[in-house]
Amino acid sequence: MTPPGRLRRLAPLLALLVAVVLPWSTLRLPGLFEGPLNSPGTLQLLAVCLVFAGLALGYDLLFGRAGLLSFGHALYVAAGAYGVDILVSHYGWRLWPTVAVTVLAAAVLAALLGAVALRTSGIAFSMVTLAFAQVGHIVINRDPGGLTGGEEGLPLSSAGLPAMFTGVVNTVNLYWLALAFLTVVVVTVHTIDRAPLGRTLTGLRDDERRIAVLGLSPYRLKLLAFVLAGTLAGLGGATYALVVGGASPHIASSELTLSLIVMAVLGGAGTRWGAVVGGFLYAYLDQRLARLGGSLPGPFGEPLFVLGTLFILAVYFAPGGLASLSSRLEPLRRALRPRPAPDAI
Amino acid sequence: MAVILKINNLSVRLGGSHILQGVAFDVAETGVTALLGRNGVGKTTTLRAVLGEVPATGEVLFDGRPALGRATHRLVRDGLGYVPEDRCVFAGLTVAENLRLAVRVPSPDFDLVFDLFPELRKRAGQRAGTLSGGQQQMVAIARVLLNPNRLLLVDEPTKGLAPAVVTAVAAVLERIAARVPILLVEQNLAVVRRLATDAVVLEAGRTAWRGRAADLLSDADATRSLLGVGTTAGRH
Amino acid sequence: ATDGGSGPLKVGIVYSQSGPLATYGAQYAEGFKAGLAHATGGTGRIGDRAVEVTYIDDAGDPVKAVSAAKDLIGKGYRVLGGSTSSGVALQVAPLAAENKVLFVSGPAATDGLTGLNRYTFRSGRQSYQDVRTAETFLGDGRKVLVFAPDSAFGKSNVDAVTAVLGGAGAEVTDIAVPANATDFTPFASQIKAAAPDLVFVAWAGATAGAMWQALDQQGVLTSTKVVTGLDIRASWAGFGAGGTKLNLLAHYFDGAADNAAYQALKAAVPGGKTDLFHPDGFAAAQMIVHALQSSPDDVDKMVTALEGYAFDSVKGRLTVRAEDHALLQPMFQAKLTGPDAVTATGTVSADDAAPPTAAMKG
Amino acid sequence: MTAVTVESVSWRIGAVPIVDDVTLELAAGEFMALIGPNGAGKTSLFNLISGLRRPSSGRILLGGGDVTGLAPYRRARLGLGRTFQTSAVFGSLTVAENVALAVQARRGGAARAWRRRSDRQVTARAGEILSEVRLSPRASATAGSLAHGEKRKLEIALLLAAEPNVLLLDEPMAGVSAEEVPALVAVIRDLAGGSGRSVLMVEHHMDVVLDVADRIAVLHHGALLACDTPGAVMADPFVQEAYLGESL
Amino acid sequence: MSTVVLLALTGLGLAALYFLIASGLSLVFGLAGVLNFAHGLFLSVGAYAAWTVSESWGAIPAILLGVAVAATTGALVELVLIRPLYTRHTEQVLVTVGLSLAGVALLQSVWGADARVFPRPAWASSVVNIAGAQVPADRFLLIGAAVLVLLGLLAFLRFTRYGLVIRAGVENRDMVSALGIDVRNAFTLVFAIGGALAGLAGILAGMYFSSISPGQGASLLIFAFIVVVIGGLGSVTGAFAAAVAVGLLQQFVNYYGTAGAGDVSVVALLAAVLLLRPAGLAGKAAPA
Ligand SMILES: Nc1ncnc2c1ncn2[C@@H]1O[C@H](COP(=O)(O)OP(=O)(O)OP(=O)(O)O)[C@@H](O)[C@H]1O
Ligand SMILES: Nc1ncnc2c1ncn2[C@@H]1O[C@H](COP(=O)(O)OP(=O)(O)OP(=O)(O)O)[C@@H](O)[C@H]1O
Ligand SMILES: [Mg+2]
Ligand SMILES: [Mg+2]
Repeated sequence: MTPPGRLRRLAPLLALLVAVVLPWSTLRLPGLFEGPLNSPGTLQLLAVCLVFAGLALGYDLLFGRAGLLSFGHALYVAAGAYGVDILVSHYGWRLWPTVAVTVLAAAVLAALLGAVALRTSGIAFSMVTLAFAQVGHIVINRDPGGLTGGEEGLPLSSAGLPAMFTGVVNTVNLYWLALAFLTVVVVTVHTIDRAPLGRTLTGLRDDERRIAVLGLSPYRLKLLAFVLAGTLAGLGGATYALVVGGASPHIASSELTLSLIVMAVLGGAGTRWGAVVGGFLYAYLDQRLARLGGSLPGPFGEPLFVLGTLFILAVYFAPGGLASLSSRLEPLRRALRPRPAPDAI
Repeated sequence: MAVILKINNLSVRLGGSHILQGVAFDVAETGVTALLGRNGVGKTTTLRAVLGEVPATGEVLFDGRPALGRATHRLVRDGLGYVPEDRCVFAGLTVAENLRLAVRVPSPDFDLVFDLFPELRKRAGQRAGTLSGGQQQMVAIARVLLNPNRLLLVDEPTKGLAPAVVTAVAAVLERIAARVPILLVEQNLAVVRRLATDAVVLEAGRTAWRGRAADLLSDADATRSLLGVGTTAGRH
Repeated sequence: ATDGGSGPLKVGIVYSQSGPLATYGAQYAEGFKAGLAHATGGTGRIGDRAVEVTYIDDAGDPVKAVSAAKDLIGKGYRVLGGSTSSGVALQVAPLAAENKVLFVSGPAATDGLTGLNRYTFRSGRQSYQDVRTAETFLGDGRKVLVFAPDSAFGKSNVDAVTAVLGGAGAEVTDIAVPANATDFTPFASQIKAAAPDLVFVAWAGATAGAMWQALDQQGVLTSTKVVTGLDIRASWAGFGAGGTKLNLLAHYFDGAADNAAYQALKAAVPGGKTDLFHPDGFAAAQMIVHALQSSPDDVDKMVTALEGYAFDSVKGRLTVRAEDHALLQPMFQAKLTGPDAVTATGTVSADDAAPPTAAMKG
Repeated sequence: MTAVTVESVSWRIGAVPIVDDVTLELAAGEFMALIGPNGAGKTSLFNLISGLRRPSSGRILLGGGDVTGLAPYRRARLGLGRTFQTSAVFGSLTVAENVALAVQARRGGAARAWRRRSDRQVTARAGEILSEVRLSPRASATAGSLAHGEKRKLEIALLLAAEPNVLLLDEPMAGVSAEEVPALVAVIRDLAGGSGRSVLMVEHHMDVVLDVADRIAVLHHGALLACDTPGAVMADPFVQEAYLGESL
Repeated sequence: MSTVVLLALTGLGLAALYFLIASGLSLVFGLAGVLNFAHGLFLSVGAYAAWTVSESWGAIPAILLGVAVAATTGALVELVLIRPLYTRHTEQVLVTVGLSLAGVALLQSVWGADARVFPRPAWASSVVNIAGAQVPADRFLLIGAAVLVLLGLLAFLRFTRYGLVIRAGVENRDMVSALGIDVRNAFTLVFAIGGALAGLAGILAGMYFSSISPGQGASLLIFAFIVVVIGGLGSVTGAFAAAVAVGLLQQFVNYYGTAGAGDVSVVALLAAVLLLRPAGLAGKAAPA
């Protein structure tokens, strides 16, 4: 392997390393962050961004890889968030067993609902998943048995949490937790990408009939992808509840799913890092624009206006997402490379 | 010899590869010009470039007017008919709707169509997507026959047709060619032999041979080197 | 950071500048600025230290509010205010206790904030006070019907009415309407059929207009006494033709009270028209100034100072109840006299409107 | 020993029979061609055998076992492979990956989530197959951008990779340039020859059919008209008139 | 008895509202293949345009203006945003998602987040007594408008070539051009009609709720989606039938069932229909 190639392989590890040690830095990036990198505010902002990066990549396993346009992904995120929140806040469970049980429950939920929804395909599948998620949203808003707190949401009771996750000084632990979650998702999805399953899922997206006559069950493959994505979403929801300190009905709404789609597309659906970048960037802008909102004139004070417009521009000028920008530069890079290395197949 | 279509230095890039690299030939105002070559040399791309469906550079004169850069539908209204390679029937529309959609003139020639393909009259109400491959090909050809044309671009019209229908289609094209010149892409050399007056052979995105069809087909060496088959290699 | 002593006193206000509650947020912020000027005698200083207020948008989203609060706390802010919506307030309040900072929540009306923890206070009214006010309309009627959405907001209203009026001997029933119902006609005819002595309507949001329309059309407004809360001025026209028939309980409306604080607010508010949530901001500023005056840096002392604090604000005299931090305050009865005019018909004293004392949870 | 048995199979849409009471036996190792006018129901019959459609009545057996109710992928695992009349390849994968996917579908592990994709054995096998169908130069091209004839070859390659023992070929020669036909015929003959594989092939190129088929079945309006040796079928007046027509 | 009559008639009123919203959505979805998330925005644009001038111009001119503005918005969106992406279906849908986010926020920054009172003629506030039920008169206006829209759309699809051109254009735009048809104008026209229908629906919804707010259109959209999908993608008559089913079901279940059951029942209906007939009630049948 050529040196630049090795560098490329090491880049994610390097990025991870930088991310891990970042809380020790007191660097200030004025304009980008309010305080120094290790301030609780910056770490909290970054933690939220990391959670959304993970959620977006998890969703992209479904959307970008297997070609399943689910409109109901929020349901599994909500299952994770409310599961942890309810068990800890109402029943006083300890955190880690709660997370395990909740993620398992999200997986089972995804398996059950996926088994039904995947009997349809195309737009019908999108709508059935939307319908299921909508029921979840309605139920959460109705506050059954006082469990979910209805439209006011349910703050996570800090009494039941390990001390390392409470208090602003411990925001750094939430940051690492979010980073760990993102790492789990990236490793999972990239392992699948590199494995035969990744190729098979792409094949499934291209031509289901052909997959079937090659001897693979499209239904089972789709269900596998659906459950995997649901599990990652459940884990993401659990992380989200910890990072944000509670759950509110918004995370069960179709808007959340839509924003996951936007994140995936913004970054480049189906690409290695697209959804991660898209999710991170979207969450970052969403929060930062709110912060700058008051100082911007007219519609620019509304974060959604800026995000929506940016998204439209991205669809236009970076078709294939931000990830494709780098491949557009590829010819340039190739021209600059002294001697092309022979292509190994 | 009067020329209806003049192609000069036609060049097309798609998806990063240089697919046509200076194709040049003329299509006479009468008869059938066969466009030949191996799989993937760029025959279909040439037709699509003339129609303006793929971005191209170079010079294309249709009926003496520059064609590149003009909207496809305008070229077609000026009498450029197209039978695409993969048929492109509208799967969600019925046969009748497919045909109705193609009508451009007040008195379309439905008689000719149903005379040639009685099958289509029977299946008028069927969704074109459920037609057999051959039936779809009939729809695709029928669509251009409804309107008068100045030139037809026909891409592998006999592909997937039963032998009897191949013969019939060849006969139809022959009848049409008496009125309208045709630029014909065809792999079936027997059909080429029966119809073509002129021939152009492409090789790797360039014009490798042009001349009288009879000259090409009677020159065993040329056919072998250009098309990879002996002159006697008919398919039937 | 404010390491004791001389720097400015930092106050962070996290509230809705954008999003669905932006109008509420704007009123709150205007009120806060007016209140701050009023309480500091126009200097914006306490002693020789300036009060430096940072306003941050949460867009009505708890995620952003929590991020902003953590950022401020991390930067050494010891005093936070804001929270236009209940969902946000409930998520921010635990941070106050965890990090021992003072949190004075804003217009959020949920009863859940009262007694939530030692560090959380409120500068507005709570739902229970609305209901106590509604009670004053009951007279000697017996049958009370609550018309509310089937949601946490609706349920808490039903519970409060059951507790307050039920406790006073009335017979309380309710009609829980799907929160996103679009057609209210059948429910309205249901009320008519039930023929209660008093109907308490707890409804907010975009469909309110359709709801009032239906109640009026089905004759509910003329056949029984209908009580509801008064929202911001812009919504008054939404009561429609039947609006004048309603008995309104009001947290506040322009002209409900007159005193020095009101005059100060009126002078500061653009256009001079005060509205529903201006007093909340005003009171928040007064409370925060009081807390900072008693101790610029020690949060526990601020808490102690606020507990039992009574002061004159826009609505009249307000008292922070020491036990659970409920903000005792007068409430108002009113009538709509035109699409843009409300007249007071009575005042409910702070004691009469007081919610029951809650146990302090943390 | 029969490879495929079609037992009085019919497929109707509404009341219209598309495949009409067809009974057919494909012996092990046999090469049978299926001809008939356009719209006769040949592709439909393939869809029934491969399980993409369920027959309205009748049974389908594979190697003696009833597969009538089985999903397509189950039949494929029993050794049934097919190509499609309009090429169905994985458009966003490269040519090499298309074949590798098919190899893995056959050998197991296509749904494996942890190993690396580029298993050496799989890659090697895919390379072999590509050179067999003369697609090696296009190995790293995206399948979606292939020219028509190239896609046809990739179809065959996918089939080869699946190592089926029963092959259904739907017009494999359509659109393949004259030059390539003999080579492809050779590939197909190799597929069948010796190994005891059975082939059922729809093809309108009669020279190819006559070249490779042991028997020819003739379908017309959904019904089986004849199933006999090439000589006998070609001599059939109906085939002569309605199918072959006059020669060019 | 009077309750059932009241529920049935108001249920039909609701159905009419759903159909009015769904009709434009269904047209654009069925013909142009674009699941238009910005439809709710068109709704709000029409309503706000009408609201702005309703005081000074009077009802009818205001309605006309609202419809015209919404139609123009639809056409502009097609020209500027949808057309350049014509080979990329997913992106087209995504652009409408972005537009709905940005557009609602824009309306909010211009007119504020709060609901505005939408004026309505006095007669629309009156009630009609039918079999003891006091049915609000505006329900009949809605039902009438829905029937007119249905007939108008059927006529448009039956008596013009546009339906054909666009359906074909969605499958393969190049091929339609290759038949000598300028398919682009047809798409613009369909978006304009979709926008006009949305504008009309937005105005009538404003009267129905007697108020408008920036997010109102978007919040109504989800039921419109459900109606379109239950009805069968792009079938206008299917959408009509589905709207009636959804409207009545919701109204009856809301009243007789436990609270919240109305929405759940609609969602259950959607799931059931799709699982039994993935293509919706009207199946694969061509529009009209
Ligand atoms: N959109 C595209 N992107 C990249 N390459 C393309 C594209 N379309 C065609 N090609 C390539 O261009 C070459 C010429 O294609 P074209 O379809 O014109 O060939 P052809 O001569 O018609 O072949 P055939 O006889 O198989 O139909 C092929 O190698 C094909 O892979
Ligand atoms: N879903 C359907 N609805 C109605 N008719 C159909 C449907 N599917 C197939 N048909 C009809 O069934 C007949 C058989 O089609 P099939 O594709 O099997 O023909 P084929 O023999 O393969 O023809 P070709 O040689 O042209 O490919 C055709 O007449 C076709 O129109
Ligand atoms: Mg070609
Ligand atoms: Mg066929």
